[in-house]
Amino acid sequence: METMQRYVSPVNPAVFPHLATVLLIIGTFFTAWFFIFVVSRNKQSKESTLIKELLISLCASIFLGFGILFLLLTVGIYV
Amino acid sequence: MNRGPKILSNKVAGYSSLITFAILLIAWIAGFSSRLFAVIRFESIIHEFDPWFNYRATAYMVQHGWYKFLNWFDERAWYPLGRIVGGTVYPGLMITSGGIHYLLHFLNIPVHIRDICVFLAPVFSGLTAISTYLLTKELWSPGAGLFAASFIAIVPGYISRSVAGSYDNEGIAIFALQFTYFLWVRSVKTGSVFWSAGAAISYFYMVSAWGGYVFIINLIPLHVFVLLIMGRYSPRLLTSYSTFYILGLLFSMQIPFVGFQPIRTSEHMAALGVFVLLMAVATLRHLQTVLSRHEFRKLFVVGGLVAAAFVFVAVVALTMMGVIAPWSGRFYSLWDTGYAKIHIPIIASVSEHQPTTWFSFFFDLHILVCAFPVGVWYCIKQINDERVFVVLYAISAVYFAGVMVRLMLTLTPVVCMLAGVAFSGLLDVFLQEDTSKKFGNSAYSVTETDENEDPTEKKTLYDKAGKLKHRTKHENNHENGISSNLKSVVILAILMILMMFAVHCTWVTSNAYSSPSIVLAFHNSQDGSRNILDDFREAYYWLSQNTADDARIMSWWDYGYQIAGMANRTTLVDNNTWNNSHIALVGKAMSSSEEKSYEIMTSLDVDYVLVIFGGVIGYSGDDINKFLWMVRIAEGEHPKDIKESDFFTDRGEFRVDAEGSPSLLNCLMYKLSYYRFGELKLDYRGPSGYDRTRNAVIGNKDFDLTYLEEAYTTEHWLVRIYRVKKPYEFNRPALKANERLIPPSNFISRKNSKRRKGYIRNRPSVIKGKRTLK
Amino acid sequence: MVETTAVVQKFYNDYVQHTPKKLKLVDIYLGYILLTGIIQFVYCCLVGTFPFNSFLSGFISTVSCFVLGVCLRLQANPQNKTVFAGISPERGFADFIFAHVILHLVVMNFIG
Amino acid sequence: MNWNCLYLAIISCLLLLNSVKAEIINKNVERYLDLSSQLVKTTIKINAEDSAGVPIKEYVFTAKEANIAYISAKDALNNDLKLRKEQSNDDQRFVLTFEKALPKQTIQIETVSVGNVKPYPEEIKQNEKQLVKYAGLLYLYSKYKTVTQKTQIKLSSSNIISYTQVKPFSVSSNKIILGPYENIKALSDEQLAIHYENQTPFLTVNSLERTIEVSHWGNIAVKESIEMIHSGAKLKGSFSRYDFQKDGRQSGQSAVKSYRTYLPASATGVYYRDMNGNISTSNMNVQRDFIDLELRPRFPLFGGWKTQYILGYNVPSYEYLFSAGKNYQLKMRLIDHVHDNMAIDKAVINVILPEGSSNIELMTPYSIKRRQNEFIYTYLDTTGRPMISFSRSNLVENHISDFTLKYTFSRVSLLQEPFLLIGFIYFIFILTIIFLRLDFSIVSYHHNKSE
Repeated sequence: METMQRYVSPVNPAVFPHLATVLLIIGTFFTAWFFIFVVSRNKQSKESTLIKELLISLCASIFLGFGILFLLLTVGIYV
Repeated sequence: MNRGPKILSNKVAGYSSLITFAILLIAWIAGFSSRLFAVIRFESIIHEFDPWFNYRATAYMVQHGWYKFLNWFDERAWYPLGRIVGGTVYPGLMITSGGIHYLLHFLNIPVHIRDICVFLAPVFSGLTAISTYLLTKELWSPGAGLFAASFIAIVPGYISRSVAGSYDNEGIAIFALQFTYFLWVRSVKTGSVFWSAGAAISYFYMVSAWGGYVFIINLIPLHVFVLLIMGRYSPRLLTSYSTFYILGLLFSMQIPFVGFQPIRTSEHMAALGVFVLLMAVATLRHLQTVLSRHEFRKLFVVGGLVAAAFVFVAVVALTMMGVIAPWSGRFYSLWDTGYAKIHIPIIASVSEHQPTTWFSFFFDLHILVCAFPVGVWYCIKQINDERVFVVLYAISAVYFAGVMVRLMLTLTPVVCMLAGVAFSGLLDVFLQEDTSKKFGNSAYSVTETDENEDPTEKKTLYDKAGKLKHRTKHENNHENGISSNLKSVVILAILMILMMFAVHCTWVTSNAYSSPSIVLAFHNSQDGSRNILDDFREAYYWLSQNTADDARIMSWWDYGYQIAGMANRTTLVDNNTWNNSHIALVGKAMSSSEEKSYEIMTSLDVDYVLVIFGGVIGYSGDDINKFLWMVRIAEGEHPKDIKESDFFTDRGEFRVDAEGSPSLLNCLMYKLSYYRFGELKLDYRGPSGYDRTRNAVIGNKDFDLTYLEEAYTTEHWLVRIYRVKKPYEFNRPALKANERLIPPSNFISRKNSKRRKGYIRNRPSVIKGKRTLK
Repeated sequence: MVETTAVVQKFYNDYVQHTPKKLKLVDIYLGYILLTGIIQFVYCCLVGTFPFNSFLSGFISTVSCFVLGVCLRLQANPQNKTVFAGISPERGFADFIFAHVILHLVVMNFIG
Repeated sequence: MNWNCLYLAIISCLLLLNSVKAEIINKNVERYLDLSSQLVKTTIKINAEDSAGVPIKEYVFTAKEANIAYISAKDALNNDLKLRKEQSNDDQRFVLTFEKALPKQTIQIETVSVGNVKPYPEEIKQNEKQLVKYAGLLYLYSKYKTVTQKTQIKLSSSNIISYTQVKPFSVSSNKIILGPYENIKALSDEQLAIHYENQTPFLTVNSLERTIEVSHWGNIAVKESIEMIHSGAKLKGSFSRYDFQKDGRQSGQSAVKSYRTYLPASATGVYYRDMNGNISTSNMNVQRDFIDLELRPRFPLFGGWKTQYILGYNVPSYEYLFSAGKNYQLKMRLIDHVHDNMAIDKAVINVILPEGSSNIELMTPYSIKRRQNEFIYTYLDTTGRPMISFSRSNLVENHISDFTLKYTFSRVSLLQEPFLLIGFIYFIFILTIIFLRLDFSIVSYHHNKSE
């Protein structure tokens, strides 16, 4: 018992809301980019843009994923 | 947006679809969040009356499974009759939320079913906005569609039925309605069997969700009929209508509550008639293409006459034979507004079945009510098949909304659509640019809607509108045609109007439609603090905790669903109102004297009686104010025992003070409401027994209850619960029956009631309570 | 009377000569459905409609088969090509199949 | 060696027992009975002496009272003594073992028992006072002789209807002093009955389910769902709101309008609700080292009335969770304060650990009944969270103490939830990409062919 330290959250709970907002905004931005990119791409050039699409969507999903996680933590759903 | 004409066209498509997407999303979010006032101010709770039943049924379904729900015989309602719930509800609502619940739990998201029920309507309002967008897009243009979507997201007329917690059929039905219409219009446009089959499926969902599906099944045939009359027949019409009708007919009969009605009742006959007519027309047309004119005419005259005569005779004969039921009473009341008042007091007693006032049109729709005729005019001016539909929709919805407040709901979507058309048309004129017209149209109307949305979300964003004004002005400098000054003025005016609309919507929503009516809030006039009256839940929770599990509770039908939902106890009558005579029996028990009603209560095995009494806090929706309806309904079934005129004074007034009629002052409802109230002093200065709701000192202050005893009264006396004593528990008073009623001090028997006036010394200045409706 | 026969005669000749083979196939199908419908109707007149939902589902399925067949015929008819812009006969057939699938799913449910 | 030891031990035991029987006497006994609430709290000071001067190693304390929820014994230096319970046919025996065997021993025994103060009459009207009856023993029930003995009884009010009067005795307001009595035989069980007014809340928690959910994102959520009954005199006849409001002191004195619950000082996000939603009537006062929560049930609790509610709050993890590398230790109260002088019939405690915890080890301050461990599936769970569950019946305030739960948890699995979310969203994106590539499949194919 004496050797143990008090356990503190890896991220300070006070910054949860800010983190959620920022991450979600960035994620939304990437999603919008992805959206425009996909809608406005040429119908012929299907394969060449695939990598780019995947990359953009990966970025978007990483930001959105963490954003949603912190959003959940903010509203009191401690996963 | 403003990169100039050089950009690629698909880039433009990308941006415009992104903007469309964003606007629809914002409309969804704005609509969702403006419906959350009740949740934020109070809590996540089911509102009002009917939602409680829906919630209870949903919870039952979630707990016991779908098949058990279909066969659910609810012995806790309509004691001793019970109610077959599975066969008497539109299960669409329960299935929808049950499905969502199942899906979420499958994904390990343990959301309580109550929260799903509470937030279902706001979520569906977003779907409604999207289907409105689609429909308007089919009818007019994407820009108009975006306008319409934003309007419907925040318009009070729709919010009134879909705030968070108002878990009712209408919440999802409007979505189904709009979506069915969208698929129908699309199928008329293309003639595709696929779309009309989709329309039939969507119609099926609508049938499962709301009794208002009759509106669809009459409006679409009407559309077809009018198109036929206008000579706009085309094979597309045939394919779409015939597929829709026959599939829709079959689908609608799958709902147990609807059953065989679609082929038996007159409400549905118009659709069948139009189907037959359309078939006949199609055959004739086909023959026409094959045969020469002369030959055709012969066949047409003979065949047409024979067919018409045959159909007419068949329908009349079937109606006479009783195969086709005549129109139901509720349906009649749509045509003759006076019908309900005379024949069905129970329908008339519900406030939402009253005719709409002019004020409420403006209140619920605000500026849209003015823009709406403009939209109609635009549509008539450039008529085509779909626009015929929307015009018919508009006309019929206006009529129905005028008849019943409740049907304002069906009017709202079409008003939003046509107002969207009107605004889009206006902006088309005033925002024209030299660049490609179409792009300008969609992009700018898009901007407008976008800005228009913001105030609902956050009122602090007004400065954005300023930016917008600036931009439009700038753009207008390039204009030729109408002078740019005029244009900017008009655009400013339109923007102002839209802004006012958004403010009005928010205001109406927050003030008029966001009260759960179970929890009451009032503002203390002295210190401005907000107090919460939680008496309903206090009483219901008391019932659920401290009465026997099988206790039977008698109350007026308004509270049946709430008692069943919150207290989980057996009720005698509830908001389902399917059995008028049972309700009348309860009404009779409430309006007869204690002794007589005791007989009724023992015959019904009543254990507790629950009354709502607002006299202490001035709550106007209490049972004494509803009492005349009880009397009326009771009189309808028991005209010998109960007479409405007995409850009025000589001058035809309904009053609870000393001048009130003796049968009122001695009836059960009066006694239960005012038991020991006569001793209560609300003010130091005022008299004791002063009823704040009716502003009168009660007439019969000092009486005792023989057959009942007070079991519980809530903190503000809002709900009073009495226990019915068992026969061995009370000593029958030795007095004779006529002496047993303790008369009010100035009581005079009815025989010499004319002399009564002489006895009153100081007539109270306040005369009577409002005869308010529910 | 003679006139009518002449009309019918002409009608028949026209039909045989000018209608594409596909449409004739559909017409045969329609005729068959019509026959089924008539048999069902006669049956219900003679025997009665006792399991009402079974009768109803049978009869409605017949009617809707007929209606869908008519729709298919209209959409496949080359004369109507301008009316049904964007709907090829194949698309029409796909729709036809789709409508039939949902129709018969519901009929199965209803008949039992 | 071992055999010898055992042999010696047995012999010494026998010897001791022999000597105990013969020679221990209770030189002086002082009893303090606290009957001011629904519980009977007894403090007994015993000066035991061996008449022959043989050192006393063990002392047998016999409890005649039913429903003893809590017992503890201390010696003269205030050190806890070991208690060994022996069940005989109708009473409970506790064998106290001293660390040091001395010829004179001072023992202080505390017991708390439930349900021995009974309402009498059992049913009262709304405006009547609640009277209760205590039935106990006049003398300390002991297997040893007692030389002098004195009993002090504290009651809740000075309104004493009757009590067993054995001289000498004295009464001063709400205190009764019985004794001193002298030379009492062993195993004497004269009855003591006191009938008096007791208006303190007679609340019994029928069942308490306490769920503690640990999240490694820095939060511990506590949820207590409580069923409660007013176990005092039942309400007879009708309830009158008028009388209740007119003078709250006179009428409905036995009713419980509100009570206090103490929460940890760091508790946040407190909610108080039942199945119909929020109960809006509660007051929170933040004190320095605890939170004082005044709970008002929806309705005043009269005798026999029940209620149930859920109380929940969050506490930060650093208060209760300790870590060293992968090893974690949760140290929390097994039960917490519900109301003063509480009596809990049955408590179930569930501890939900984060997903992926293993090597779970539970240590409790007193014996509990383990239940089946389960897996709970909640937000973003795949394999489920382990739930440790145990129960205990008959608890009182003295049982509020810490349990310890050790487990191991690897820090990396904290990232499991966000990756699940990312994967899910990415999956949707990929579906979109694929869908857009497969667009216009059947129809356009036919269409193209036909054209």
